[in-house]
Order: sequence, then structure tokens, then C-alpha cells
Amino acid sequence: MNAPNKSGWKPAMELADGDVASGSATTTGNRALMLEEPLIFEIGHVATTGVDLPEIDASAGNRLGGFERSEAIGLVGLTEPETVRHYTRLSRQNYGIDLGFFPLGSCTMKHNPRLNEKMARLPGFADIHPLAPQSSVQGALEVIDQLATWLKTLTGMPAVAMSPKAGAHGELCGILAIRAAHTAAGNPREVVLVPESAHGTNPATAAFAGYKVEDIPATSEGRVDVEALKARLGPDVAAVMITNPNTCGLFEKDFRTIADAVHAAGGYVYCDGANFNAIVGRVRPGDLGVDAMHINLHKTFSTPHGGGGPGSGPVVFSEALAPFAPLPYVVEESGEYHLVEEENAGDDVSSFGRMTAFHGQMGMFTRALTYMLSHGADGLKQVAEDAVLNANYILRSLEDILHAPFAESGPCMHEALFGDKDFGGDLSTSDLAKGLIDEGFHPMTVYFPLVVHGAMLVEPTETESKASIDQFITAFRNVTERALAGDESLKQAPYHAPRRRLDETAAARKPKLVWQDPAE
Amino acid sequence: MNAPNKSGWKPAMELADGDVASGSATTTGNRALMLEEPLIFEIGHVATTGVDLPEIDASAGNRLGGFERSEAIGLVGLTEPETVRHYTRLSRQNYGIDLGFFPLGSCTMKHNPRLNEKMARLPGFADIHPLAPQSSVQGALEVIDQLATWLKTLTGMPAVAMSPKAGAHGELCGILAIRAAHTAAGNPREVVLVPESAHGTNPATAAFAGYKVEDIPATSEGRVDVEALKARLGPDVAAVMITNPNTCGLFEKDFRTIADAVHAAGGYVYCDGANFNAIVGRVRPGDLGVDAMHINLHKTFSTPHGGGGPGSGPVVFSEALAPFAPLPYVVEESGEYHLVEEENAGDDVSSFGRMTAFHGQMGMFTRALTYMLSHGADGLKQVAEDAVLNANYILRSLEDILHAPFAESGPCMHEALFGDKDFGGDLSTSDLAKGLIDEGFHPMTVYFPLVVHGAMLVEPTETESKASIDQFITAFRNVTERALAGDESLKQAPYHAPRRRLDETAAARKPKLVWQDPAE
Amino acid sequence: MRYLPLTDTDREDMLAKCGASSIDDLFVDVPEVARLDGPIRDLPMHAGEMAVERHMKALAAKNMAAGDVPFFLGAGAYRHHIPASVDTVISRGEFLTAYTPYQPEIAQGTLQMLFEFQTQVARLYGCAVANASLYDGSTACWEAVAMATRVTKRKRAVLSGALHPHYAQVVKTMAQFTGDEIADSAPAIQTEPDLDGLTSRIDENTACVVVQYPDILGRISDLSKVAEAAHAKGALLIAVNTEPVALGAIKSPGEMGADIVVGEGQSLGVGLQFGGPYLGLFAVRDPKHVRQMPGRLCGETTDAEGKRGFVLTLSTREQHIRREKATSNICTNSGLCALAFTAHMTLLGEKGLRQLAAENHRLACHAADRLAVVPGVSLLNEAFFNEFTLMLEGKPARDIVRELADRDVLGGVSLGRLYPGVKALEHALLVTVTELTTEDDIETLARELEALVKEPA
Amino acid sequence: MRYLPLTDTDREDMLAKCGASSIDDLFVDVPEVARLDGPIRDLPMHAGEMAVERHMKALAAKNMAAGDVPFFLGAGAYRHHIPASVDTVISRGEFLTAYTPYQPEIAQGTLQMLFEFQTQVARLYGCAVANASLYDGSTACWEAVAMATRVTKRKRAVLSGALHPHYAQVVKTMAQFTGDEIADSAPAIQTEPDLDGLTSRIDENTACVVVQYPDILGRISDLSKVAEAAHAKGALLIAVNTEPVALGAIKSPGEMGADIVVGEGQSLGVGLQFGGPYLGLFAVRDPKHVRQMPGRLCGETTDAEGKRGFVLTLSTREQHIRREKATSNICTNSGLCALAFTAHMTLLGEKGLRQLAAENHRLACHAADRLAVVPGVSLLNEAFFNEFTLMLEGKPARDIVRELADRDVLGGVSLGRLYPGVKALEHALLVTVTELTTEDDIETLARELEALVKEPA
Ligand SMILES: Cc1ncc(COP(=O)(O)O)c(C=O)c1O
Ligand SMILES: Cc1ncc(COP(=O)(O)O)c(C=O)c1O
Repeated sequence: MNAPNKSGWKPAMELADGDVASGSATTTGNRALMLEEPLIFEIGHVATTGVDLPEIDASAGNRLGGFERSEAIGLVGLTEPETVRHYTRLSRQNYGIDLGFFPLGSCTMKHNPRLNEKMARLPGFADIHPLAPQSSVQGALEVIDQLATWLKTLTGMPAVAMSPKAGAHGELCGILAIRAAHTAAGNPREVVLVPESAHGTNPATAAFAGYKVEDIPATSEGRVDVEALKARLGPDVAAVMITNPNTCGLFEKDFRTIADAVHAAGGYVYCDGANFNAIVGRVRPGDLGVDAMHINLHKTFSTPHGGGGPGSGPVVFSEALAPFAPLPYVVEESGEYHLVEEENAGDDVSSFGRMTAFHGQMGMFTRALTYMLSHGADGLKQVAEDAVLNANYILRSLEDILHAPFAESGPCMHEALFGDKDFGGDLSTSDLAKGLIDEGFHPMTVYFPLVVHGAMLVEPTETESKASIDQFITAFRNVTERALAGDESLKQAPYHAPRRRLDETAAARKPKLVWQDPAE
Repeated sequence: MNAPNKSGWKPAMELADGDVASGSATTTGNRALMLEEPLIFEIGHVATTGVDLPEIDASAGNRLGGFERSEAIGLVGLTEPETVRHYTRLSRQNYGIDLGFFPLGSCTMKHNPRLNEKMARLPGFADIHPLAPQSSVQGALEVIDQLATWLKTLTGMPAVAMSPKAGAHGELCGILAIRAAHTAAGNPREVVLVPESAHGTNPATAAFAGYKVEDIPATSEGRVDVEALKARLGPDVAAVMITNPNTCGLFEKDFRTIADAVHAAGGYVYCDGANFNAIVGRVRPGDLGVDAMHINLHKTFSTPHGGGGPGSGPVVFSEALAPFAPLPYVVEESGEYHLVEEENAGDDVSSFGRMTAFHGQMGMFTRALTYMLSHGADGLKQVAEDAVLNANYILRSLEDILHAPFAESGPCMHEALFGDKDFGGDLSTSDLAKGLIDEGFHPMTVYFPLVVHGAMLVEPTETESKASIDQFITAFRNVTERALAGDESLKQAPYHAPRRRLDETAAARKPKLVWQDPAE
Repeated sequence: MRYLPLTDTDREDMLAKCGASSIDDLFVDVPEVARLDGPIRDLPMHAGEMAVERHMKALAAKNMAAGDVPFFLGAGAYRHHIPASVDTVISRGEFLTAYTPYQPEIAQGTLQMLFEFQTQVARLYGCAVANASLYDGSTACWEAVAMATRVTKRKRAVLSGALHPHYAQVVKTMAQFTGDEIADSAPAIQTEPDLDGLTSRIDENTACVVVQYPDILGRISDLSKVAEAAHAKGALLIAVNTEPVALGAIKSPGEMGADIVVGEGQSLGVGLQFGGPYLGLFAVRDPKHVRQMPGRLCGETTDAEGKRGFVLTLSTREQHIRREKATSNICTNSGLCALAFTAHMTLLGEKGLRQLAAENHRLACHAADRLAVVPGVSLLNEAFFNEFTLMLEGKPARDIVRELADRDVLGGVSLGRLYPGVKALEHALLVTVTELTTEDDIETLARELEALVKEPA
Repeated sequence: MRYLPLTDTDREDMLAKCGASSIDDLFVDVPEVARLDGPIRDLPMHAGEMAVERHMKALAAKNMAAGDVPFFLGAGAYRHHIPASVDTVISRGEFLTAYTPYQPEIAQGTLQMLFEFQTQVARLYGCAVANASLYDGSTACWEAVAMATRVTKRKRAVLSGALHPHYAQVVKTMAQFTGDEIADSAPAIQTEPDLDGLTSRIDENTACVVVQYPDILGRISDLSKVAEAAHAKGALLIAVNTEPVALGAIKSPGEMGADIVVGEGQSLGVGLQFGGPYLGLFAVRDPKHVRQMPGRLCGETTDAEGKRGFVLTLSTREQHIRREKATSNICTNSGLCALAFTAHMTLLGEKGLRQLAAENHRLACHAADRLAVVPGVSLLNEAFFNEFTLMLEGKPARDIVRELADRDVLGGVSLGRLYPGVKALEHALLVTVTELTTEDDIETLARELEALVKEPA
């Protein structure tokens, strides 16, 4: 069949965005280098494969115990040329750091150095088994140990758990250690205090660990209300979870005071370290009274976000919590490295258990260590300084036209926060965000933190040039002016992306989560 | 400076292709994922670098003999994040096989297998020096020897010169061997006969080798006029250069007869093997009386075209020409491989010399050998058959609406040839080509061969799926109908590419070949 | 620094714009106590690519790469051939350096890929719906138990003794805090899995039964029996699969009645990587359970022009919307590993996956026969896919594995390593064979085993 | 076959459309004599990735990779550190799988890259214009001679004896057919290049003088002297550079009066690759010579909307337009190597290139001093950049190089290999040092040389 494209929508519709008279409409729905791509199930075949494996010898017996598959799986295959093209075309419908400015607040979208990728692919790292005899993987254990040393030194904390798979997993690791410590002391306690401005994973984590979550009020300047917090502390409070620098982009001035108060009340201080990039190499959380903090290697230490993951969320611990850290971990003895697991945990029976099958995200460890060695103590300090400088530069370049709720609360850290308070018509943050898409930028984080109306959280990171930031500012000002003026055309944005605005309500109302053969 | 973009043209112009009212105009000139990119000289700095090398110790003396650089070179640097982004953004303004159908006649734009790329990057191949002691590079010499064996077996020819760097270099190699043979026989002769339909490199090569070039007339069916050719043969004719399958996409039926006649007249037969993909594994040129033929590894054997190169053009030789082959070449003796160079050429003093500093395109050899091993004799035969089938399918699917001058001359080989004879208005081939760009395809080869008015040479290759070819046919028919109807809007195409039609006349009239700082 | 684009002049201009005289002015809110005077001590200064590359390569060289020696390890992490084009795909900057697709108009690449991935996983598992990935098989297993307790409102989980012990430990670790009750045990060394023993432990308070398929000893259980027993008591059957390639040869868990199917996807596209990042697969047989699922889901919709497009959907299950009421706290998942998996699966297709499975099984059968004739070595399994258990006389299997390594053979995983202290398992060796295993590898292992097993303990 | 998308049903449908009953019907025009009955004999059948990878890896393993041993080879091919991001750039499918940019609207990526490349090369060489690359340094050298004969309408080329002998052979090979007359000689073993001897050979029929800078012995010549002499006789000076990194430290040939500057660009971005593909660089100092240049040129222009864009230009010099009257027969060039070069050069920038050059020279000076004190070894060069000539007592240098290789040291290039039979050069060893050379490497070479040079011949 000569179907010009199988991607399920009528080419005719393409006419909508190309003026017919001008002849710019296309029959394929493609627009030169902006190419439509069907689903593999629409172009693949059951009998097609992109690998050359031996034909199955039907006559050969098997030892599958009578459970051999009788029915078709329902998969389709593509040859290599089709496969490479399919994913290349799909990739071109994506925005990434490699394409342009990606100021997604709280996500630290910094450049991913290619040396990291190269090192992670060395067979000595990529092609080793997690259960291989430890004598055969000394280099891998040493990588974990070296990275642990960097993390402890950078945070000024005595211990670190390397196995958590991402930030949220790290939070869980930290809260579980806290719960284990309280339990060991006779009472797990009931409540974890979390600021309203916290990332969703914080309350979700506390709840998963069996705690009741209570809000910590914030001051008008965007920081934790110390007095209110102190007032709430008591024997039922197991811990406070505070993000510092916080999600409004501000440094929690009184963190030390808060920590002392929490400790005095017998609680622990969990610090969400997602924003560590603002202070890495310049401030050590250990000096602020932190008991546990996760570090997103996929943020501060440049391992790629990969369209949603994988990440890695090691957790540093204070003396008080160290004994409760999860298994396994690596120890060095006279140049020999070995894993402490259930069996040889020895008197360290206080470990709260195991968070994952193996030793954590080795592929991220090699990348992060490569990054740290490249930057060194001096480079990392510069990272924090440039990240903060870029954010302040943006804040001060936009505050005159855009509502900046905490502009008066002192310098921001690595991200600048704005709100849509003054927008005209019924325009809101998302309209400005979509307008920025047309301008060639990835929008900032929107509607987070919840404490600001139509929040826009802009995190430039240190790997942007001034020219790039200046271009962003110019475009941002232009789109903002349109938003303030209530320019309705923004509601139709984006105009130039592979898709116009997508109907998320319809998607949720009647979820289509897998492909169904229309023929069936 | 807040210049929204530095790429030298006014953003305002962007308004031209976005309806202002619709708000789809942008200040940056970007259109979502279609991003403008300045020149490195507009964004880089003299003091910026993307490498971390030791600072220069000015105090240290030097032994440069007083020739140390005094003036600035005039280069600029970018950091790694800027570099990766710069080239990524540029790459997105390019069309490649990985993006879609690329039926560029005579260029064999087949898929480039990724295993080839991986193998070529093995340090054992990529990181060895051409002048390393031969005992330390036995594997490399064996690769050359194995590839040579494949080429000789596939062509049915007794010898092959591996060092030519591309097809044209191979042509030169072949013609020089012919000239050397004639010279050895006492008279280099004066003329080389080349069909009008030949690729430009053929006459250029013959002229470079000091020969006078004369046209061979063609028959109305698109093949060499054998009688006319025979009539022209004589003691002054050194060789004929014939492309087979020829550039009209037809197999030269009478090649054997021609070869016999040329040999009878004391001349040699050079075959341009650029179109070998049509017959690889199915027909051996050696059986047709060829004396020399170059093979474009970057066509038939899938090494990437890389935006213009590099390629590789080994030349197979008949017994008669073998002794004149260039140096160096590899010989095997009881499992040991060594290079025959000037010194040890021994009694083979008849070699006409050296074509390049080293041993040829090793990086292409490893890729081509990987490709051959993957396909095997059976796979290569299938390659030729599918390539020819795809071309005939296209010919028969379009001949009803598009002028196909040689449709009656029998089946085509790997490419289908059309002409713009019946186009309406003042539309011509290039208008149709630009229309195809908007549809998401790379155009076919245009205005070549010269023997057909507004020639369109369509070579699908074997690595396209039927679905992909069907989509192309549908779009091609649609654009063709517009061309036949004289749809003037085609003259403005492409509408959706990163650039509209470019002014090539202006470029040639006042050539700007390097960047000049406007400030200077 | 090669990664920092700001020039010193840029910094001055920008500080000026911020009304700051020095960078320190921007850190005024940091309390004195925590201000460092200079770069942190005890850490090296920045280094060029050459130096860093030398450092990392030296570390890598201290490891025995699986590809350089006869290799037979499995137990939840499998070594398969990954087609070269998979790395091409995951190295595309637009995939590698993208974030979670929260702006769907410029993330259709990631979204469509996830939709294809979800479909492949659902079909492979015989389920209705799969999510967009979790961290790995072990955390997916725990999420499944947590989901089962939500769905059934019961707190007791019955774990098969033949569930990967590390998976069981993860489940127990979480349960101790959620107050769930976990019943588990070590596997009994016997030819057939003890399903009656397992089903007998299911009661009215049981939220779910967790069975690995094929199990930790490589055995293949009749899930349908367990499903029946579980359903009879109103409990859910959670099937755990650590080797997706096996499902190219054996029935899918969904087909056999499993309600939630989870597993490790590392076998396809991802590689060994010393245990991470891996790929958690999660699917449910009954669409009605979708709203209780953890993790992201990609769904189909249309854009303002009616064109088909994809978005993240049903986010009201997730932490960023539902916060403490979310079905899971997961945010970052294993997106790029999912891409590697789906690209590899697309290259395989139905045909290739079945051929791959057949080739794994063929070689495994050959290896089992060859090794079973080594004096002092016997084969436990009746049935298996590409992994089986050998019983070794003499020394504990664990010592033998170490000694094999000294002889440059990675001979398998000793159950002693997985179940430290469990005497009954001390002499059991788990051997895995894949398409990458050669006849020579098998011969070498047989030869070395013969030498070592004979040696007196 | 994993690379062939047509299914058998596709083939049937398509044959039907072509009115053919079998594929043979489409090959009817092939004469009987040349029709094969089946797959060509004596060749293997198709193989999967695993098998092919094993085959190729086994071949690669038979070579001594430069990175694995102390390495001191140069003589026209240099080993430098290539930043990891260069491979990222050249692996972008849109660059890798594109053709020559004949459709500029969808080839701006390649075109702008070439425009940047041309600018970098022109500036590095101190010239007005550079082309978009030729095959390699040796063919560029020959093209330069051919161009000089066109420009001057003279047929005699004078080659410096210190021009890379392989380059000289390529020039002579071509000349024997074009009837050009080539005057060359072997280099005299002396501290300073014999420029008077060279200039004395220039006469009224001389089209060009060809001088390598730095030369084959690593010496640095005063090009301005030669330029003067050449220009006095109406001849052109062609400067050949095989090590672009050197130009980060020494004056550019254009600056010193060279009319045509050609060279090998492999040092930056491309790597050793056993000799190819490499990168031919070609530039002219005087813009008036542009129309006589060989190869492609990229130029700036504007599109229909007035936007800046780039196109291939002045094509009337080229074979596809001018056919037998073209300035060269070149078509495919070294595009992707040019991309690698320009990406590497962009990462270096003015600052990085100068630092790289300084580091090469610093280490080379250290090595020269260290090796010169080895008994039986003496340093020929007065001046050099990163390559110098050592005179060895006792055995011919060529034997010593072989014996060093047996000891896993790649110690340099013997002039005996480059000038077989030239007695005077038999004991000369060309040693190259780059930023990748370590102090240990230098120590090892010194130690091994000491051992070997002492041995009686
Ligand atoms: C402030 C904050 N906390 C926690 C997280 C969760 O980290 P992860 O996504 O790695 O689980 C994030 C990630 O976006 C975050 O921004
Ligand atoms: C028919 C023909 N002959 C010769 C050549 C020249 O080959 P190359 O570009 O490799 O020099 C080509 C390349 O386009 C060609 O199509």
C-alpha cells in the first residue's frame, strides 16, 4: 500500500499550517528536515529482524519443562537501516542540552562531558559482573571508594551510602537511616516536617517510610520560618527535610540554627542536596549540621539525564547516622578493596538493610569520578561560582519586567524564581513557556515551587556562555512583554515545534498506554 | 551585547515566513528545534579553549632557530559545551541517510552499518602508525590482504592496487598503469575515448594523464554505439573508459564485444566501477574483458560519505596491467605479511610509481572488510538484486507520468533515469528537486548524465524498505503532477528547509571564501 | 577550565550587572562558619583529558573484563551481545541530554520511544500495560509488593524461597518500615521448585505471592498453579523475571495468570556495568490496576491540529502532583536504559528474540551435559533456560569460584555468595550460558572444574 | 540479512509491478558468459555481528597499538591526543551519512563547517584562501606542483632534498606522465638545511620550488630566503607542512612568503589510522590564484529571504562542470576528516594550539637532551619542533628500530626505511615527541637505545 505516512493522522491536516497557495503544504506531513515517524508497530514485521542469528532447529529437543511458548509475543522487528533511521528521526523531535539553553530549574541541566561517556564505556568498567569475584574487580571497587572519598570531602561528612539509584531513592535511604536510628533509640517517632516549597519526592518519601508529613511554614522572603519551626519541634518529630539552597533559589541563612534546634529536640536534619551545584566546592553541608543528604550525580556531577534517567543518589551521613547505612558498601584494607555485605557486616548489625540488588549506579560513578578529576577542587569551586553568577545575572536582567517575588531576599543561588502575577488577559506561565519553545529554548521549570503563583524557576548552570544567556534574556524579555500585554497569539504557541499543544486531559481521560493494532 | 543572534542576517526577516499576527515570528530566528547558529568566529574568543593544557612557561628557552611565531594566528576557541552544541546545531541543518531516503544517483547512498564504525575504532586499527615496523602491524597488513582477496574474487581479476584514495584517484591509477604499459611497449598513444554520459572525473583523469579525450557516441537506447566506437579505434587510441552499468542505469550489453575490439586494436579497457553495486556478487567484470576498474568502497561497500569524503578507490587489474601497479602493496609469505615498496620491488621495476604517501585508506578497509564479512557471498548477491529491484520498481511506478527516456531499453540496473521534458511553465528538474526537499526527501542526482534533458537519476540502493520507497513514489508523483501542471509555487521551494534557495551566482561573482571580521 | 564558558571579562560585566563587587557578595547568605577560604583541601586540582583518561584507564585495567575470559555469571545480571547500532541510538545528544519529557511538544522523540517500550514490555510479559521503567528489578519487585498491599489492603507478602535473595532483602528492608509482614525462606535444593510448600503459606491476610520465573536456581515454575492458589485466597501473584531473553522461549507470566509482572531488563541493550544502571520493568495484567501503578506512564493523544502525539499521563499517581499520597516517590527512572532496551528489542523483533532464546537454550543444554559428566559435578535442574545449578563435591563452590578466577575463568555464581551461611547451598554453583559463550569456553570451564573439584577440600 | 529491509513478499509484489517473473528477468542484459549460477565461490556466507566482531578483533589484536607502548614515530604522521568530543561530532549521523553538499538548503551544516575550516586553515598557513580539503598531504603536494605549472606555464619543479621522500615520489610519479621535469635529491646529513644548494637550482624555467617546513629531518628552514630566490626567477614557492601543530609555535609559511602552502592535517582530530584516511590541506597566499586551485571551495551567500547561507562555489574549476579542462580530477575529498580537524581546532583555539605546540616542543627538547647523552647517540639538529634526527653508532638505525619493536618500544622512524640504499642516511633515526609522550617513555627509549647501540653491529 502506498500510504504516504502511517503515523495515524491525515496529511491533509498539514495544509492547516502551510499556506496551500504558497505550495508549502506537503503530502508526507514532513517539513524538510522536520520528519514525521510512524510507530515501529506500523512499519515493522514479525518476520523481520536486525540481527543475524542461527535459524531455530525445530527438531532439537528442549529442557523447558513443558513451558515453551505457544503463542506469538506480538513483537515486530526492523532491520538495522530502519532501526537507526527510526530512532534518529525520533531523536530529532527532542530538545536536549546539546541543542541549546535548557534552564530547567532544580534539574541542573549542565553539559555532559564526552570524556565521561568514553570512560564509562571502557570494557573494564562496562563489561564486568556485579557478582564477579572481588579479586577480579578491584578497579571497580576502587572507583566506588575514590568517588566516596570525593563526596565525603566535598560535603565534610564522615560517611556515604553509594547504592541509591537516584535522588528520591537517596531520600528514602536517608529517612530510613533516620528511622532506624530512632527505632534503635526505642521510638521511630511519627512526624517529618517538610516545607511547602519542597520537591514532591520529599513528602512522598517520608510517607513511604511510614511518617506523617507536616508543612513547615515559610517567611515572606522565601525561607523557612525558623520560629514557627522551632515551635513545632518536639518528641514526635523524627526529622526535618530541608532543601538547601532551597527551591526558591535561596540559601537557608539559618540552617545551622535550625539544625541545632532540631538536634536539641532529638530529631535529625535531612538535607535535600538536589541543589548542591550552587555550593559545591565552596560550602560543606557538614559544617551546617546536616545528618543526611543525597547528592544527584546526574545534576551536580554531570551524568546525563537521558530523557528521564538513569541517575544516581549517594547519601552522605553524619557520625550519628553512619552506623545505620545500608549494605553493601566498600572498605579498603591495606590496598585491598572488598564489599561489606550481609554476611560480613559483622558488629555493624545496625545497618537498616539493602536498597537495591547490587552496588549502585556504577555507570554513573565512572562518569562522576571522571568529572570530578577533570574539575578538581578549584574547578568545582568555579562551577558553583559561575552557576550562581549566571543565575543572578538572569534575575537582575529580568526583574524589571517580570514579577520576581524574592528578588529582595538577597542574591539568589543557582536559580532565579519568577511568577506570572502581572500577565495580561488570561495568559499564564505555560503560555510564556510555549512561547520560549518557538524561540528555540527549552522552557524553565514551571509551576514549581508551589509557593509562587505561576512559578518559573530558571537554572542556567555554569556551562552556558554569556552570549547564550544574553540571547535567552532578549528573547525572554520579548515574550514576557507579549505576555504582559496579553498577546493572545501566545496561547497557540508553540507554532514551530514538531507538535502544537497536546491534549493532556484527553490522554488521561481515556488512557491509551500501549499500541493496539487498529485491525484487531 | 544582547544581540539576539550573530549569524549576520536580520531577525526581522524571520517575520517573512511566520505570519506576524499569528505570533509565530521569533526574535532569535530560531523555529523551535530548527536552530540558527553563528560562526565560531562570532562566538569564540582568542583566550577561550576547550582543552586544559599546561600554561606556557615564557621563561623557558626554545630551539626553534629564531622562527618562533610573533604574530597572532587569528584562531578562536570554544569550550567543550559550546563546541558540542555548535556542531550539533550545525548537524541538524544537514540531511543524511540516517534521516531518510537519499536516492542520489551514481552515489550509492546505502546505510552505513554501525559495526563498521565500531571496528574501525579499535585501537589495533585506529592507533597504529603507517611506518611502524612491519612485525608490529601484521594484523593491519592482513586486513589489506584479506580485503584485496575479496575484491579480486568479487571482480574475477588477478590483481588489485589498494592505495588509491577515492574513485577519481583510482581512475588516475588505472589510466597511469595503462599509459605505463603502452610506454613500455614503446608508445603511450594519444587518445582516450570516453562516452558523453561519463562522469566528469573520467575525462578529467584522462586529461591529467596527458591524453586527449574524445567522445564515444551513444545509441538512442542509452548505450555505447558499438559500431561508431569500433570505427574510431586505431593505433592512436590508448584506452576506452566505460562505466558499466552505465550512468543511464543500463547494463552495457555489448561490453564483451567492445572489449574484444579494443584489445584487437591494441588498446586497453578501463571500466568505471562506481556502479558496481548493481552487479556485486552476481557478475564479475573480469568475465567481460576489463583491464582496470576502480571500486568505490564508499559506495558499494558502505563506508560513510561523510559529507564529501573520505572514500577509497582500489583498482583491480588484468594480467596485462598487473605488473605496472603502483607501490606499495602487501604480499604474504608463509603466514608473514610484508609491504613491497620502492626498495624491494625487485624485478617488478615496471611499477609506475607511488600514488600517495602511505598504504591507502586503512580506516575504510576495516569498514569495508567488516561489511563484506557481514554480508558474505550470498548477502552481496542479494544486495545487487535488491538494489536493482528497487530501481526497477521506481522506474515502473513513475514512467507513466514522468519522461523516462530509456524505459524501453530493457530493465534498468541500480538506478532509474528520468527527464523534465514535459514540465509545465518554465519549471525544470531543480524545481522538482526542491519540492522533494519539502516532502522530507533528499533529491535524486540532477542534470547528470548530461545526455538527458534535465536528467533525474534515482538510485534507491538495497537498504530502503518498500514502505519508504512507496512513500517516496507517492510524494514524487504528487510533486511531478505539480511540475507538469506548471505550479509556479514550486519555484519558491523549499519552504521548510533551514534556508530557502541560495544565490549561487552571487557567491561565484564575489567569492567570500573565508570569514573576515567586519570590524577589520 | 574546558567546561566553563564564562571569560573573566564576562564575569566582571555580569557581577557589575548584579551590583556585586566580587563573587563573594553573592554568597553573603552563607553563614561565616561555613565559608571556605579557598578550594577544599585534600583534593587534587583540575586536570586535562589526557591525565584523567590515564587515571581512569589504570583503574579499568585492574578489572577482569567479561569479554576477555570464559564467562559464566548470571544470577540477575546477564551478558548478551549488544548490536553496535544500540550505542549509536543512545548516544544521540537529543536523547542523551534531554530531561524527563515535561514539555511534550519538544520531547516527542522520548515520548514515542517510551510508548513503543511500554508496548514491547507489556507484550513480552503478557500484560495489558507496562510503565516507563523503574530503577531495576529489585526495586520494581518491592514496588510491586507495595502496590499489592494498596490494591488488596492487606499487609502480608509471601516470598518464594527461590526469589533472588537480594530482591528479597530489598523487599524486607522496605517492609520493616511500612509495617508489612514478609514471609520468606531459603530455596530448598531440589530438582523441582516446591510450589505446594509455597502455596500452603498463602492465607486470607496475604496481599501477594512473589515468585521468580525462571527462579534463582534456574528452575521454571508452573505459575498457573500459584496463580490459582493466590486468587483463591484473594491475593495477587507477582511474577519476577530477571532474564527477559527467557521469555522468547517460555510462556509469559501474564499468560500463566500473574497479576503484576516485574523484572530486570538489563539483558537487552544495557550490559553488565557492575550492577547499574539497570532497568526495572513493571507491568500489570488487568488494566483496572493502572491507577495503582508506580512510575511514569506515556499515553497517546492529539495536538491542537489533530496530529497524533504522546504525553506523560495519569500523573496524579505521582509525587510531583500527589506528594505524600503518591503511589511511589520515584522521579528519575531509567529512561536511557529503556531506550537501549527498546532499540535492542526492535532490532531483534519477534523472530530475533525467539532465535536468541533458542540459541541461549541450545548452548546451555550443551554446557549442562558437558559439565555434568565432570567427575564430582552433578546437575540439579530438570528444567532450565540458560542458567542451571551444579552441585560440586569437595570444596565449597565459593572457594572454587575464587580459584577459577585465579585461573582467569569466571565460572559462575556460588550460592554461598548469595546465601552466606546457608550450609545446604554451600556446594551449589549457578552457571549461566548465553549466545556469547563459546564451545571453547565450556571446554575450559569443564577442564578447570575437573582439576579443582578433584582437589581435596 | 540484517541490512536488507525487503521481505520476500515485498520482492514478489515489486517483481510483479516490474512485470518480471523472477529477479533474473532484470539481469537479462548481462551476457550469458558473465552470468553466475549462484553466490561466488571461495567466499564465506553472511555472518552475524558476533562472528564478524571476533574476526576483526583477532586481526586488531595482532597489531601493536601506539597507546600500549612507548611511541616515537612521526615522519608525516603524528600521534596527538584527540578530545573525546571530536568523535561525538563526527559520529553525528547528519554529518557522517551526508553526501557532498550539492543541495545547499539541506546541507548548511556541512557547508558552514567547511567555511569555518577554510578560514582556520588559511589563518594557520598565513594565506588568503584555503580549499575544502584534498586526500592527504602527498597528493596536495602534487596538486600544488600541477597548479604551479598552470600558473607559471613552466614545467620544471625543484624539490628540496629534505621533502618527505614519499611526497617526492608521488610528485615524480605524476610528473612522468604530465611531462613535467622534477629535480630532486636526498637530504644532506647536516645541522642546517642546505638552502643555498636549493636556491642555486632555481632557473628561468622553474615553475616552483618545494620546501618542507619543518623538514624531513625535523629542521626548520628560513623560507623567506627561498621565497626571495624563487620570486626573483618568477617561480612560486610551495611550502609543505606535515605537522600543523608546529605552526602553533613557528611562523606561518605564508608569513614567510610561500605562494602555495600545502600539508597534512592528520595531526588534529584524525589520528594515525595506519596512514589513511588523512587530510590534505591546500591554501594560496594570493587571492588572484583562487581560480587555479584544485578541489572544492565553500563560499558565503544569501538565500531568497536574505538570510546568510553557504554554498559550494567556483565549481567551474571542477571536473563535474569543466570535465577535461578541470583544475583537478578530484571529487570525493576528506570531508569528515576536515570536520574532525576543525572541531579539534575549535576546541584548541588560538590559546590551546599555542599551548599544545609549547608542550610538544618542551618535551621534545627534554627528550633530545636525554637521548643525546646516550653513549653512541648524537643529535643532528640545531633547531627542531617536536621531531629531531639522531645519529646512531654501530648497527644501521633500521635494525635498531626492529629490535626496539621486539622489546615493545616503537622508537622512531629510521631514515633507512625512507631512503632505502642511501648509505649516508643509514645511521639516522628520526624521533618524534608529542604531548602524549611521557617522561617514562623517554627513559625507556634511552635505556633500550643504550643497550642496543652498544651491541656490536
Ligand atoms: C529538589 C529536588 N529534590 C529531589 C529530586 C528527586 O531526584 P531524582 O529525580 O534523582 O529522584 C529532584 C529532582 O528533580 C529535585 O529537584
Ligand atoms: C560514475 C562515477 N565515476 C567516478 C566517480 C568519482 O568517485 P570519487 O568521488 O570517489 O572520486 C563517481 C562519484 O560520484 C561516479 O559517480
